[in-house]
Amino acid sequence: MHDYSTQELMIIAAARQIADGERIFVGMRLPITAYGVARLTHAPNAVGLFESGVARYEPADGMLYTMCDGPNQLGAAWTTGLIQIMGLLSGGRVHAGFIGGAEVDKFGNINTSYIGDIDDPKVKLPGSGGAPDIAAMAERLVIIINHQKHRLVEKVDFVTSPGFLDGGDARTQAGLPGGGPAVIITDRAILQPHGPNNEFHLASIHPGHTLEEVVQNTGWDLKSMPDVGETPPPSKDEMDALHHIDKEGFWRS
Amino acid sequence: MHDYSTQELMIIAAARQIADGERIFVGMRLPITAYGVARLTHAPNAVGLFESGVARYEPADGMLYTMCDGPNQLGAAWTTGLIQIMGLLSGGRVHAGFIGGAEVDKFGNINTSYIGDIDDPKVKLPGSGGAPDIAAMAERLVIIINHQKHRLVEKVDFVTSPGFLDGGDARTQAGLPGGGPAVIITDRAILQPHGPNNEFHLASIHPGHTLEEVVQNTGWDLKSMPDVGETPPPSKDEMDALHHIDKEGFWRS
Amino acid sequence: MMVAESCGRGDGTINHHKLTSLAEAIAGLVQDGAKIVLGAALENAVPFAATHELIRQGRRDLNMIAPISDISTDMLIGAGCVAEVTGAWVGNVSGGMGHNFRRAAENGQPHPIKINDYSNFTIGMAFFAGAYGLPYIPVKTILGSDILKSNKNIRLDKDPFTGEPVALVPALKPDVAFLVVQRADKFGNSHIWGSTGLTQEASIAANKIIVLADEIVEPEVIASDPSRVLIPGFGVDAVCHVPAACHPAPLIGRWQRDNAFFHNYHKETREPGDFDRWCDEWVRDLPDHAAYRAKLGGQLEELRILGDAPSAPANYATE
Amino acid sequence: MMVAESCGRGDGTINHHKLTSLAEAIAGLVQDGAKIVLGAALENAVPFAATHELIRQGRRDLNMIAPISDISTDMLIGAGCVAEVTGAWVGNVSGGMGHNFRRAAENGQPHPIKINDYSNFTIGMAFFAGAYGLPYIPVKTILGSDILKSNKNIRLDKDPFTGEPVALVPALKPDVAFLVVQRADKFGNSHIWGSTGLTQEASIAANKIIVLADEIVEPEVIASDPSRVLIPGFGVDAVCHVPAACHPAPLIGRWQRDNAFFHNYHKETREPGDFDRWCDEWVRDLPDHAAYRAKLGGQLEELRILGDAPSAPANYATE
Repeated sequence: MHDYSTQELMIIAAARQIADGERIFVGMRLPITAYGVARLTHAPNAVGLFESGVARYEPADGMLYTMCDGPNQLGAAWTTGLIQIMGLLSGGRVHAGFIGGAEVDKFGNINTSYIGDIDDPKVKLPGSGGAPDIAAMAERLVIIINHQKHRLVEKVDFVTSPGFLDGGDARTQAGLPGGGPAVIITDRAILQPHGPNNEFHLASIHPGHTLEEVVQNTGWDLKSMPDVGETPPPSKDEMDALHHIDKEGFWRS
Repeated sequence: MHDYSTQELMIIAAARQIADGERIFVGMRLPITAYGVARLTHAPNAVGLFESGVARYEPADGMLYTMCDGPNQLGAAWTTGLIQIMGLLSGGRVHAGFIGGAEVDKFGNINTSYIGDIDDPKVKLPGSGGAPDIAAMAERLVIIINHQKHRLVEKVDFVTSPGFLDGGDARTQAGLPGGGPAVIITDRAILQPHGPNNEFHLASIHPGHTLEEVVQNTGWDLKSMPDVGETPPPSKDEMDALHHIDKEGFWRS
Repeated sequence: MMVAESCGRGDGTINHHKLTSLAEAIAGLVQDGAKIVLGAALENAVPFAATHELIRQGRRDLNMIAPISDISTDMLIGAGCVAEVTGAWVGNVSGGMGHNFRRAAENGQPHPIKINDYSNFTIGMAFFAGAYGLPYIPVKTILGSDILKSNKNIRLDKDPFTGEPVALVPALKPDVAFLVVQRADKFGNSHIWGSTGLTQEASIAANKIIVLADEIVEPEVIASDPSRVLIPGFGVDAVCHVPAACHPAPLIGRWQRDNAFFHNYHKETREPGDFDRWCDEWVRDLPDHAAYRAKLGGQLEELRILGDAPSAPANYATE
Repeated sequence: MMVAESCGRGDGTINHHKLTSLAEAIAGLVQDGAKIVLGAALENAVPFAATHELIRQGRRDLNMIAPISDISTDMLIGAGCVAEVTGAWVGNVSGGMGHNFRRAAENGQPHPIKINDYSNFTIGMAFFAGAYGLPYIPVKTILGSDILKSNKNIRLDKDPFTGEPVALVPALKPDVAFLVVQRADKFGNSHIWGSTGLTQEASIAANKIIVLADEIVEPEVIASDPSRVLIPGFGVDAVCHVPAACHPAPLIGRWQRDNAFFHNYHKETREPGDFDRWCDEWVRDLPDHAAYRAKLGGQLEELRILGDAPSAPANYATE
């Protein structure tokens, strides 16, 4: 076994997606922890955005259950309205956003709305929140999801948040600005779009996992990028930063 | 002579256009004084709106040169943005607005933009400010202007702020909500729209002025309403309220 | 806020106080079938006290409009009050899915609901248009999403300037907006701070506004800082003094989030019968919010914010 | 605020202070031909210090964008800096017409200007669209006005939902916005209070933001009240400490309006030669705003607000 958990590896992988000075739609839980790690390591000037109307320079000091909790507002850079914060996104001023979902497909389209038929759904999921806006407008999108065959699917039942739609230039044809999904981080691997069709390919496999296992747990015929390798394990600096934030070891198991 | 000035009579006539509980776009100078008189007499619950982003229950305590001056903001009901205040207008939530102009025509259209040709104007006036928005959207518009032949004209050179446009139902045809101009208060008389054509007619003549004089100083063939009479002079209560506001007698001469 | 049709003369409400009980405000201002905004700040300042009172008074066929409603909408669905849900997200931020929402959407239990999907930004634009008299707003942030298929109100069109695709989001005008504020005076003037989500736009777009004030203060307190006023007091129809009206959601500087309460709700409402028991215990069997606070007792007191982190003063002096 | 194109990695400006002189800020950030917002609060907080510096540095062919600019735009026109005026009103609120504006529009002196007419609400919508990534906004408030004839950018169209007439106002994106704030920290975080006109929308719509701070304070002061932040500090490109940058316009809680100065400007700029003399005396012959303040001397001190009318505190404590 490693001296880090799978979730810790995912957090570190997510943190690496944030560059210094960027404005990021952070969300809660795993991504906000990744944002904290990035701030403490390579991205001390990253700004965290929260769609309820909050922007922060420093991650909150205190446990957050939601982005609206007091610790996320005390000492914030800005507490304002949703339009002001999400408008930055609409105005093309946001570098990246993190989102999860119940299903993602091979073109990075995400479903958080309906499993089955819209008019008679098998499962009614909670809905979109601001994810479609983030997926449409951020320079790039980072998708976090557990690697299971029913979650990484050939085609989502409902495109809540657009990736590359039907692949190729379909996203541009639909009138969408923003670079689209740049990476899918799972508990087994990292996937990235590759080739003119913008289909997600295997980019790296987490230490301890195998190609066969990853392919078997993917709902489409997953192809590998030419240089597929092992996901770089967390560095000591990265793990120190994470442990500084996660003092109680919430992500350790 | 009377125990009130012409300007004082105009202020009182304007104050009578404000009903209790109404939300009014007030503007500066004569209209804001009229608003003060209305508040102190028959309209204690009128709310004054200022397009820079101010709403007030009480008129300012202190001399105002502009709506943005400190005394208009101290103790205000709301200091906010232009969109929030003018949006009330756009949303159909404003009862009346006061505006002036360089020219008004027989259908109550107002010009504060160009005298002469747009591309080679004889006089370039300062422009519209928020007057078009007020004229378009307020339930009714009160126009204040000096009664001179070159100011009350057959047809304005440029419709900055729409009245009844070409008359009849032209205003409605243009897609305009809001009731349009309800009254023109001049230093000689009061005019109101009358008949299906919505042309402004003489409604009352100020004490000391004559029909002949009013007609001669109007740039269109001014017709009289059936019941044209004398503008009611200020009451003692009205004058007391005005003198309470205008302690230095600015409007007395 | 009053609509154009009610812009009659002499409503004369400004100098008359609007303080009333929440029960009276809802009885007087909320009809069956109404379009309701029950908090638009997302996960803080949710007017749960009004959620309870709507259930107690048995309102039916409501259209609940909000970007994100946490468990407020789920409770109203379970209690049979809701015909339509208009918004971006319904669930339990702490616990996951909302069981009542799922039951209604998947099986029509306790009755079917119609869902009008929006994203957060597009419902923001719908409120903005409703507030400020714009017929619709053209947006790009919903392009490519199947929300354009599920919500027929949003229309795909071409930008007449460029020919590029745009989605036209029509104005939304709720009948009644409830909002929780930190402090208000008896005339409806109020102060709000912290993130506000769509509170301003949703309230101004609404026909009627009901303010739930954590504290009632003298008018001078509100007037000392007119830039902290989010919605104008002259548009407010009722002011209700309801401390901790937000519970279990937080209110900045006043109340912490009661995360355990959200978790318990999730566990205790898994089956329809479970929800009915929960709802009897926490809503129907209690006469009002004061009884709810009394039932919470020490659990609520532990959430009360006692610390002080004051804003730097702003000076409005004129000379 | 940075545009999408400048959204590169590693700009890393947040933890580096942005304090600079106004001369340096303008030299570095304002090009000839730029689209400039010089204050968007209407008649308060007008950044006259920046007006002067643009004249001193001899900027040319500017497009001045503002709802109402008082005499700021008139000065720039007289000094030959302006090619276009985009807005709703240009003049002298205290004195009447702006002589330079009239001369330029009527006789092409000192040179012709192009005028892009808007009403206050429509320019507000143009900034709103520019700020928040909307291609255009459909409005009704400009219907029937000949502004639809004089400004070809605004397009008359039909509401596709109802067939009713609407005017489509396209987004406006200025190159640089200047704004005056009561206090800022060295990173560009700031507090503004009192009415703000279109300050927020115009600044966020702009590519670059230059803040003129009446006072520089510790970051903790701004962070004590994040709801009083109007534009985010992370979007600000330069912070200049310029007390009374607004003179002769007022700044709430700081400076009264210098009405006599506006009147004198009106009298003393009646003829082109008059304006040149005025401009030499008050702008060109002075090295910077400190010299302008020194020249005003006691006249400025009389306008300084010494009283105290503080806002009631807001508490942001979390427990």
